[in-house]
Amino acid sequence: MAEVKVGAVLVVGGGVAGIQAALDLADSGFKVYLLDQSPSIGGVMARLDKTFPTNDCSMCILAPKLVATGRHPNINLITKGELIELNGKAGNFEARVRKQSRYINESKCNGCGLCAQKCPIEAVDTFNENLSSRSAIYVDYPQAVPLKFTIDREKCIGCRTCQEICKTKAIEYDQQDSETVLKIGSIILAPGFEPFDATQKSEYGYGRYLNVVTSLEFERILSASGPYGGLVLRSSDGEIPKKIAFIQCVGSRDAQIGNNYCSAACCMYGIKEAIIAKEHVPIKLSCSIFYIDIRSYGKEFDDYYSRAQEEYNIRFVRSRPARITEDPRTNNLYLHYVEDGDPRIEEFDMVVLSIGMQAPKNVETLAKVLGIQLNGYNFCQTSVFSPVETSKPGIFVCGAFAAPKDIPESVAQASGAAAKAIAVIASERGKEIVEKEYKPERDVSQEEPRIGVFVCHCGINIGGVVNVLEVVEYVKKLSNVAYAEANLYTCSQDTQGIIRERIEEHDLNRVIVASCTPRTHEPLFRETVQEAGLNPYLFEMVNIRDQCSWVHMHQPKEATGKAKELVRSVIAKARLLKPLKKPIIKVTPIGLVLGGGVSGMTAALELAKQGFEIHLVEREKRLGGHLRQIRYMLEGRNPAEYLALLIEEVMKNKKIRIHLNAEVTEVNGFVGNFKSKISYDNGEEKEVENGIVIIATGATEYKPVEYLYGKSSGVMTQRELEEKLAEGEFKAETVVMIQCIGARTEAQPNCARICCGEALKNALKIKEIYPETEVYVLYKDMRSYGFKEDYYREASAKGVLFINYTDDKKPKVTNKNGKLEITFWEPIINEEITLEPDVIALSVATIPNPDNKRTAEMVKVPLTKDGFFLEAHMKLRPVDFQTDGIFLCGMAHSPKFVDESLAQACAAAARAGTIICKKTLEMEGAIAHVDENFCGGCRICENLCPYRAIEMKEKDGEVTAHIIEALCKGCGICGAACPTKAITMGHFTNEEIMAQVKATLLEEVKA
Amino acid sequence: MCQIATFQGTSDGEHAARGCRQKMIKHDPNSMRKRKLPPCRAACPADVNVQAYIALIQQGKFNEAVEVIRRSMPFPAICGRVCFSPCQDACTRKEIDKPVGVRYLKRLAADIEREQRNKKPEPISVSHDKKVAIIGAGPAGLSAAYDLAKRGYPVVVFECMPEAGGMMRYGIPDYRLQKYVVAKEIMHIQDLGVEIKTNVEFGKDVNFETLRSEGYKAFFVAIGAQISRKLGVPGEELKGVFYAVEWLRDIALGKTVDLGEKVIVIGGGNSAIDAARISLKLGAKKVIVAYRRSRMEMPALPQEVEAAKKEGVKLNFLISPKRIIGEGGKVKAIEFLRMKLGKPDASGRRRPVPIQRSEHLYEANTVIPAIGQIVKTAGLPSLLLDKRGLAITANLSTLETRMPGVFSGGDSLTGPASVIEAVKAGKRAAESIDRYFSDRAIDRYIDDGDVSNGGKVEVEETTWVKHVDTIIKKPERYIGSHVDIGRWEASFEEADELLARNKETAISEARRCLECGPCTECLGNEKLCDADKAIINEKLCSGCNLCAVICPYAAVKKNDAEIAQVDEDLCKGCGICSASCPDRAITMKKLPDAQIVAEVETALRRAAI
Amino acid sequence: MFRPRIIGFVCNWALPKRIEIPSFPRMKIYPKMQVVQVMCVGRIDPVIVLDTFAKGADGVLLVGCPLPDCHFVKGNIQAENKTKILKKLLSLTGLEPERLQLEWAYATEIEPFSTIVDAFRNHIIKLGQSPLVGENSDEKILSNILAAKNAVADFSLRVLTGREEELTEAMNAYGKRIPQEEFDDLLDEIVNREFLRHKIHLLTSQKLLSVKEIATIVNHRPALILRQIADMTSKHMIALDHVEETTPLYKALEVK
Amino acid sequence: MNEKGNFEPKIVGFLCNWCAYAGADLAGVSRIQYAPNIRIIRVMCSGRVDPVFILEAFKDGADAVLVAGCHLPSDCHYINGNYKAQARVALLKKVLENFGIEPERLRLEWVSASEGDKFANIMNDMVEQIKRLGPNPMKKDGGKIS
Repeated sequence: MAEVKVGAVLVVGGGVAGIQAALDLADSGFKVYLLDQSPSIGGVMARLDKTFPTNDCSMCILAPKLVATGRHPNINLITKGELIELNGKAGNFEARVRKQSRYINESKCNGCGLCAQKCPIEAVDTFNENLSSRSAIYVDYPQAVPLKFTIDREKCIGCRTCQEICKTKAIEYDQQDSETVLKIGSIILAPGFEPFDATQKSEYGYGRYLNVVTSLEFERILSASGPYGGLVLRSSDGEIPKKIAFIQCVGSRDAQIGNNYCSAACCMYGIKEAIIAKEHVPIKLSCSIFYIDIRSYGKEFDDYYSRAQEEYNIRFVRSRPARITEDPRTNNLYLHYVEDGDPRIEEFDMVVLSIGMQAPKNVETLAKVLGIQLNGYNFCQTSVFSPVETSKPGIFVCGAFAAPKDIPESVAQASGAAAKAIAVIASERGKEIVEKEYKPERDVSQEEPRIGVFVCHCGINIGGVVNVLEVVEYVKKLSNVAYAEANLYTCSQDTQGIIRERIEEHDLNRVIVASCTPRTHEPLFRETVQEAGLNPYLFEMVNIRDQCSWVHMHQPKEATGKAKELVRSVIAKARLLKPLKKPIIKVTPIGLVLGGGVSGMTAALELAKQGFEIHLVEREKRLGGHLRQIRYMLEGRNPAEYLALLIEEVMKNKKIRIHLNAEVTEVNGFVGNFKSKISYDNGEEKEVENGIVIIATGATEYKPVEYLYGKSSGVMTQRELEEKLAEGEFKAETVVMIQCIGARTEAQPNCARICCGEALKNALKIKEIYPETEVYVLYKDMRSYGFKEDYYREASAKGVLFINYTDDKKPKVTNKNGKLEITFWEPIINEEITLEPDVIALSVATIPNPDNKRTAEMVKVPLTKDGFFLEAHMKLRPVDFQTDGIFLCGMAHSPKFVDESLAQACAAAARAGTIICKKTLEMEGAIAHVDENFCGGCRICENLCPYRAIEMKEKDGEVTAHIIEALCKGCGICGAACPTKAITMGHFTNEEIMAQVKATLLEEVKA
Repeated sequence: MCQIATFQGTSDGEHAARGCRQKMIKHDPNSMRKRKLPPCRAACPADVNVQAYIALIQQGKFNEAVEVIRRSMPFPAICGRVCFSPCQDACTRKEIDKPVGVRYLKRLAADIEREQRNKKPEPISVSHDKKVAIIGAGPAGLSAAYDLAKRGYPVVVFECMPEAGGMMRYGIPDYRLQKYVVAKEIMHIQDLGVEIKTNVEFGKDVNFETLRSEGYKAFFVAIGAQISRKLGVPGEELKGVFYAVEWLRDIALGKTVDLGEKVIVIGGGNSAIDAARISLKLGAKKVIVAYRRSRMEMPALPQEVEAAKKEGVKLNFLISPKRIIGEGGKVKAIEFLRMKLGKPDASGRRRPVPIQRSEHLYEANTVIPAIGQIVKTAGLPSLLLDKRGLAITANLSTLETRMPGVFSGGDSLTGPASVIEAVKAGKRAAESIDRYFSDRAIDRYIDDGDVSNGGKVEVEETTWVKHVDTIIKKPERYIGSHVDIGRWEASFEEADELLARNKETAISEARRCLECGPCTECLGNEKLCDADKAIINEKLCSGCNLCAVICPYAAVKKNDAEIAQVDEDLCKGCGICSASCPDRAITMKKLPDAQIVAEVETALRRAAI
Repeated sequence: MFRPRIIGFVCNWALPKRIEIPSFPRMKIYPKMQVVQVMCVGRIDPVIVLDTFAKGADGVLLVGCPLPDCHFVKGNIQAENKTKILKKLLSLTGLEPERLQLEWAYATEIEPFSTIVDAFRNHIIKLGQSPLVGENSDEKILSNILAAKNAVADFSLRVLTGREEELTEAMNAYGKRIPQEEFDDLLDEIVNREFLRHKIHLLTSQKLLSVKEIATIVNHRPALILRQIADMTSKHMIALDHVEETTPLYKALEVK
Repeated sequence: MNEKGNFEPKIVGFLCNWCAYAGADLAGVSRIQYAPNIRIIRVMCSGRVDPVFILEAFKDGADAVLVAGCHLPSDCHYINGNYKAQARVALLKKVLENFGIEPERLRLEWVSASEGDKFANIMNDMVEQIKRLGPNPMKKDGGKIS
């Protein structure tokens, strides 16, 4: 009997994880309710200044996602909402949600902010970490989504001023809290984390000493939109500090306060804050980071770490400071710490506490309402083989609530959770959603160009350097400019409304936004003009931020002049813009997964569960990959058992076609329409059609040459040790493990992430089986992040000795008469020690699959310097590639633990699902077009086209070129080469570019 | 007070008056027809320009104040005493604390004027040849005569009693309305040229035929309702039953009556209270007023009822006499039935319904029924009367009867009412007669829009003080002890005492007037009124609406663009909005901040000398 | 003898000067107080009062009609609330708040009026000359008065004063009455805040200043000043001009 | 005026959307300061740059033209557009010489999306170089086109 299921999902928590999950779900044809306690979505990420390791402006990369979420027709935002009751079961839940009144009619508020300007009452600005004030009617930040103001009922005195001033009559003082019951099929929990309350660590004086700030406060201090305009200032006296100390692990790795786990992201954000701080002050700033271990275990993180040391001269001190005292006269701070065994007191102008993550507030209530289990730290209980599943079917988890983690992991996990949530209700796809409908397109062909120009202040990002108003005034004088205005943030949701209004008001038929880069923001504005009935190609963008204000910060006059000329040139282009149609292509709803390891299998299985046919291609004769060789899990589960179940499930699934002993040798075509060739070891070949490609080709293990590996039987890799342990062949009185073999070296500068975990696993196993065996672990930094810290502590407790070594004092292994001898420096007792271990276990790095290069070239995607696949964006698109339709998961991305691979595999499946769930895809409209009248049939273009998108057709005896629209990528190479100029490039026509060149160089001559 | 006067620093500021009104007419010609009046004036049946005379009293101009009243009617002193003052009930100030004591102010002004007057008014020259006869010298007849005389008609009033004044002379007791006051006011009418012939009884001494033969071309029958209504219960014929109207008239004529110890007055109107209070004054030991409804429905003036109670009159409600029991032909007791209140009747009051078997006795020596009056129709031509011959019939708005040239109004047409309503009838009769003579359509004058003579026009009540429910009620602590506003609700005797108090009190009281109506229309020249006005700088205004909250006159409202706009007709130039505007977007036209600052500078220089 | 310069802002309805009742003696108050007659005592903008002090008045007396009898209903209540703010501000500036007084009088009763004027005059004589008069006038107080003047010219205080009566006597937008004490506490906080901000604004409009320098001048903790500057920056009252060594210097922006 | 010291060259840059433009963006995001002389025109691929665009730029008074695309051999988003650009620019340099324009005034560079600093360096370098060369000889009146 068919169960009744609902094709809708409730996502609890509107941080970056929740947003990602919501977008994936909605793009896959499911209705999403995105619930957040705060008045706007964005979570902690919205409050960050920059993000590691790319130092991207956090808001800049988040804002497009916020906007996409806010305007997605299938995402229903429920802000200031709380889940209070849940009934039903997986596939069919009923969730009762209470929405707190914001005393503002959301449908009327346009976010203009007049009310806040006039509100006489102020409250501390929690968004700015209490460092400044905001009005009693407020919005957290200018790009907030939804950009709807909220009344702080605690503070508001009800003076009616806002109500009177509000032009849209949006203030509703009598608005009540409301309750609704949502019918949903599955739930994703992404409530994030609660920053550690630093006052608990009273020895650091937070709350007493003004110049001790938390890392989150420091983010706001660094932020250009923060309280001090991005200048680093001491709270005590407004002076720029010359010397800042960062104390890591505040509220993490601290058994005393009950947070034994590692918060996983603090090392990196600490380094980032130190780097950015140095960039944000006009003086030479000295930054010292006090740490226990630097845990820069992520993809290319160690690169960042070493840049911090080498390029930025950030000082790293391995020490956990005991306390801080203050000089009451200067408010300077004395850090009391021990370095190299010596107690020291060092004076600093400012101290930043890198606070850890804790389980979100009131999480017990939520857990009770949902009926899910929490772990010992009140984070969500998950297991290593089901990393995004809670203890209750149909309820999934992602982000920091599952375990402390950084943004890319949260995003990947979010997509993963989305895949799982979809699997529950795959049959209901498309049943609860609405398709976005645009106004019928206005025919502007008979109209004179009427150009509207919107110049963005971008807060102070542009306006701080470029005289925006001057640009506006200048632009107004140019011909065909019917309208021009300046906006604080042109990308904000309310400005989209303004742009649409202006189009109507002034009959605009071309729109130009002068703001940031079209690479991130063009889609947003195009959609906006489309909503106003204009063809999206009647929009153009000028980048006066990246090309003016940010790169000519100290030349405001020149920057302004340049901005004017840039806008002028684009106006010249805009006059000639023509509406273009986007070709529609059909999508083959079949997936191709490269790699039959645990990631590939999981990705295949998740897509199959969604109802798609999958080709799973594995080079080996058996499925399983890397996990086959793993005998134990750190968390104690049996990997073989799990693997067997997984393989069975994959084999049984009728949607999955398994190709063993096979490789994909060719991938042609494009998103939705790939034609791939599978070549079997036996020489057979097979062509398949597929809509997406998932690369899950894994990684490989470094073959060590160090420390007598291969020359002495006592030297082995951790995996070999594991094998021995599992087979009962292990026998040793002393074991020394050496970390970072083949990683964090000059050749492979980055951390291999999982080796510390493996060492702990084996050390614990040895202690379990042979408690008498002495185990030494020689490490650079123990990177047992997250809850793995528990095992580190356990190992220490069980007598495993952890000894730190540095590159300049590497251990020395010798073979003395068949007996291994190892000598290393013990930094605590400050002496060299020599041991004669029976076994030396090398924790060898996981390194890129050597085939990556070939694969990358085959599917046209890039690799990192190290040789792993390079995703579209390190922070927010961890499983996508710049090339549409190709996805990435597992160790092909970077080394990772099984649970992380599983989450990522699900993520890749979710992302891929957003494409193949659609029958058709809309392609780029800016493509080539051949005017047959001019085409001489010379075939130059046909040969030049990299995509074989040009075919020659004979008609009435004449051969002319034709563009295959779906294949054309719009590069324009053909157009540039066409001798008869028969080819025009949509949106980049010769006339358009020529006009642009001319206007770039010459002032407009008015008739 | 006229605002312009205030700032010109002239003492004759009141002459700048009528501006608003003029402007209004200019602005909107229809405003002639649609009069915008303050609530007090709109409430006054005689259309007395209350706000104007209050404004004059504010300046101590009592004589001029009375002159304003006399524009509308001839009885300022009388109405200052006995009017039920609907103007005061309508006063906007009551929404804030208590109404301005309008009646007291009128009385005070009239009394001062009377005392200060040292010469008679000039008679009005007769400009018409058509003579008018007025039958009955009560308030209706005299008002008609007064108005007609002012219009230049020769008027003669015929009165059957020895003295003119009607109920004012013979109905209302002396302690409420002194005879000399009535006499003086009638004298004023006579001084204007109205002839009053007393001791002439219509239907007996004269009739329409004789009068017509004497040259009278029009007639106004305003003989009042001079006969008390009978109780209609057994025992009414007994000795000791006195009917109120006749009894009061007798007392006014100086007759003495033996009342005995116990008096029961039946009825709830002013006559009943008058009778009860007079009974006490005449020596009765126990006086009961028996009224068949409850206190709520009592038509008598509340302050009179209070005074009566204070003097010892007992009030028994919800009882109605069933029969009067006599002993030896003399009243001994009354049997009452207890009543309960049923559904409201035509008058809007709840109808009393007898409770079965609730009979009970009250001992009494005297019974004074005061349950209403009827018209004495004997001697009137039947054409004037209704089918049963019991009442006069006439068109209620034009007062025309079925006899051409004969009009009727006042109590004789509508039954017993108040002085001010009688005045209204008189004014209307004068208007109709004037039209009758000048061949203007009498029946259509309502639409003609002539506002000068009290003709009924469409009246739109406006007050510039904001709609009451939006007004923030003045908190108790602000209703202070400085002025005992309660005293204006005093009885007539208390008012007498107060009369002795200084005029300043009156001036203070007058200043409580909010001037909530359009213009005072005082005695000033009709040059444009030019009060200070608030001006909004629209660029600065954020639309916070504080000005509208603060403005006592609702002169500021936000427009469609959510920007404050001043209605200059409403703005009185107080400037509170300007001092409070959070955006500093309001300045004053005449006295902007800069002007004040300049004055301060001058003052500081002056002080330094 | 010290002859105080007293400015009286007197409500037209409370000023007994033009009463034409023969028995009234003509007023004799002119030598004692310079009267500026206004339609209502509620007409007096707090800015004018502070300006009057800045121009050297020794005392300012506001006279209006007693509370129940305002010709304009509640102009006197407005004046009462404005005076409260002004007194709070004066106490911050260093000028004695008693130099400002609000009194009620009846136009018809000359004696109380004279008594009020006399009493106020005597009090001012006791206080002595305003520190803002003469050659050695107190620059600091003067600059404080100017800051206070700007504070009362700003939106927040004005809207609160204007709405006080409504909020504390009737009800606020949520149908609640704000207890007077609570409101006064709030006012105190906002008066302090606005005064300090406008003081900082005034100082930095004259000269570029650092947080520490401002703190020394206004005698507050630098941390508080920094906080104000952060908030003022977001309100576009002030901006960073440049950094000298480690010291950011701020300049006031013109308030539009 | 025409003195080389005060001369601020005008440079027109044709940047491919995927690499060079992104590199310029990165220079921006990284706040790498460089000389403000370039005016960037975005094209989808360096291979799109028609020689006539470059000639038009010089005709209109550009002192130099930069064409920047993805690194050789295989960074090109469009597989091999960069090769085509390379071939064209080489040819065009010869043509320019015929017009009397120094071939140094036309420059082809490969800038990846991660090379913000490289982009900035190229800019500074070019400005230096063109300053030495002086204004576009096609320009009359030392900078103004008649």
